Amino acid sequence: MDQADPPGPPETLTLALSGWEGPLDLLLNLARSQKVDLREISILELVEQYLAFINDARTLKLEIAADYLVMAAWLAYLKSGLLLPREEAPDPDPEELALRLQQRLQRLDAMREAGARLMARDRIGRDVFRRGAPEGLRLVRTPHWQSDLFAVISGYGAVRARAVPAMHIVSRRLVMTLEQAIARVERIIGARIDWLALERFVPETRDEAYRRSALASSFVAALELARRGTVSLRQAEPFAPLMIRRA
Amino acid sequence: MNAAPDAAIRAVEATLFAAETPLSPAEVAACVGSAVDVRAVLAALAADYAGRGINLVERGGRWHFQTAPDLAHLLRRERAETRRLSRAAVETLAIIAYHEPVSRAEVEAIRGVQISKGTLDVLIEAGWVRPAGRREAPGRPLTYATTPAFLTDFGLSSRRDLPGVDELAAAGLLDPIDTTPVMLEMEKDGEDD
Amino acid sequence: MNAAPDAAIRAVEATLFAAETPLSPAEVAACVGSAVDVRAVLAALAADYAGRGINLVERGGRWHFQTAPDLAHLLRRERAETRRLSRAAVETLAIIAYHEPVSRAEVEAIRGVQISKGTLDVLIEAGWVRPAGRREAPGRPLTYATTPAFLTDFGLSSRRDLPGVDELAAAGLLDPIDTTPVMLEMEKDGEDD
Repeated sequence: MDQADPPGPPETLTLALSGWEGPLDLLLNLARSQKVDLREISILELVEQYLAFINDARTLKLEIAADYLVMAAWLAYLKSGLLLPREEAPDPDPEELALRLQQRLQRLDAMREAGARLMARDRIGRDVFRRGAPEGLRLVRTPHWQSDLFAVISGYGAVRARAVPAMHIVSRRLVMTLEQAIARVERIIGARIDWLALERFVPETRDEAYRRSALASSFVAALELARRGTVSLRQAEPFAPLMIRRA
Repeated sequence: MNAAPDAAIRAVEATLFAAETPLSPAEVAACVGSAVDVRAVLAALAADYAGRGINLVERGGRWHFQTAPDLAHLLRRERAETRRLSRAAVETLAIIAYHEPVSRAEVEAIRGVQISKGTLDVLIEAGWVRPAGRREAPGRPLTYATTPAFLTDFGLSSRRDLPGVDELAAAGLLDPIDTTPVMLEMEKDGEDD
Repeated sequence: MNAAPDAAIRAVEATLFAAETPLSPAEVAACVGSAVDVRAVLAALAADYAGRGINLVERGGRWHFQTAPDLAHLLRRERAETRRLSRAAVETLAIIAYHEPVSRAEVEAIRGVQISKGTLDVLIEAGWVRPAGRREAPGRPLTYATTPAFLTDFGLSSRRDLPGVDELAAAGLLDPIDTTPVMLEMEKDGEDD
């Protein structure tokens, strides 16, 4: 059974309904009892059968799962709609609903039948058998190794190089120290009274690394001299040129 | 069969006989060489074996030898009966096979009950059903479809071979599935019971 | 084979086909029924399949189908695959070429790392390295040397053509360019596969 039975006291008689896999299953079985093609069943008669079945179950004080009751209510509603004169019928059209119910029953029936026919086919492992001990097909990959002389020579070089103790040499880089920068800023500022941009304190050089070092050191030097009260700093806005003047 | 099969027939025969899984013509060709007209040889071999205790069959584009169905009674005896599928599993398998790709909600709409967790698992574990991508629809539901092993195990050359599939399609019973529950159309009227 | 094998032949054929092990005539009879003259049918079946891609054979009183022996090459196909030597293999080859004959322990001492068993196997399989006798030293270690095929394949007329250490240095091949930490180069077996 797919559907979990509703919880209830163990003695409660749910037996009468437990044979059905939900209301649709019950409806399909009732429809089959009409002994006509499902396309020609009388939906009204089916509704009557279903409601009678549920009523019987109730008089026997059987516990009935909620979805069966919901279906009963819906079928009662459908029945009343079907019995109304056409012009008074509510929306959605009860005839349409009845047709859809009939199609659902047909489809469930068709799939049940199809399942049974599938299971009845000659199945591998049950009715027909594959070879019990196949030899199997194997693909054996035989490697064809490739290398070249350069790989061997440079490989040997790499081995030997690993064996040689490595000596690390730190290359000397031209920098402007903070002391040099302070002295330079003080010297340049000493003779001026106007505002000078920070860049003006950096010596002209083609060495970009040295220029950046000098710029950084001159900036820190300007901060240091400002702290000592030797210079004043001014900047109009973030990222604007930093201006320096003797204090 | 013919008294002296030619080299191509012998090669294809041995290859399919030794294979552990059904083989496509391309896979056979990879073994026997591209000089062989594999499809013609397969047809000739199938004819050779028709009526024998072993048959050569095509399932979903792949070929394998198997015992003749009418001899099942001889062979079944010593083997454990294959696990019986629950009714729910059988119906679910049928719904997937006839409607694939199909979402769980659609299976439930047809059956009128929820699928318990184990039902799809059993079918996937058996190798008959596989997840087949998500549908581009609200909620992007995962869909399911059958596998090549389903065709092989149930002796179907293709899904067109499904019993009664043409009649069902003609009757509109394989049309897209409406997953709106019937009850929702009732609105509030009938609920005071 | 005959066009229409009789029921007994079909039954025995299917039974042997589906069996997971070779069957004795008695075991076959247990499947197909005692009314069948199993030995006669087995002989007839064996004759049916003689010359086909599948043969029915008897081994030690038990019968089974097998693919014809002359078609074994179809079932076990070989495909050559070009593969480059791993760095470990190249270095090992280089050390052997420069220092031959050289033992495995000496190769490891020079490389500074152990070499996996697979590495030497690959070089021997490639035909570039051969065992070159045991050294008369404690433990009598096996030594390795290069083969004539190594010279041919690498375009050398003799080992003297290999550049010396000085020349390597001049070419910049001894510069410590290798930044990979040597310790990380733990070899696994099968690295060269």
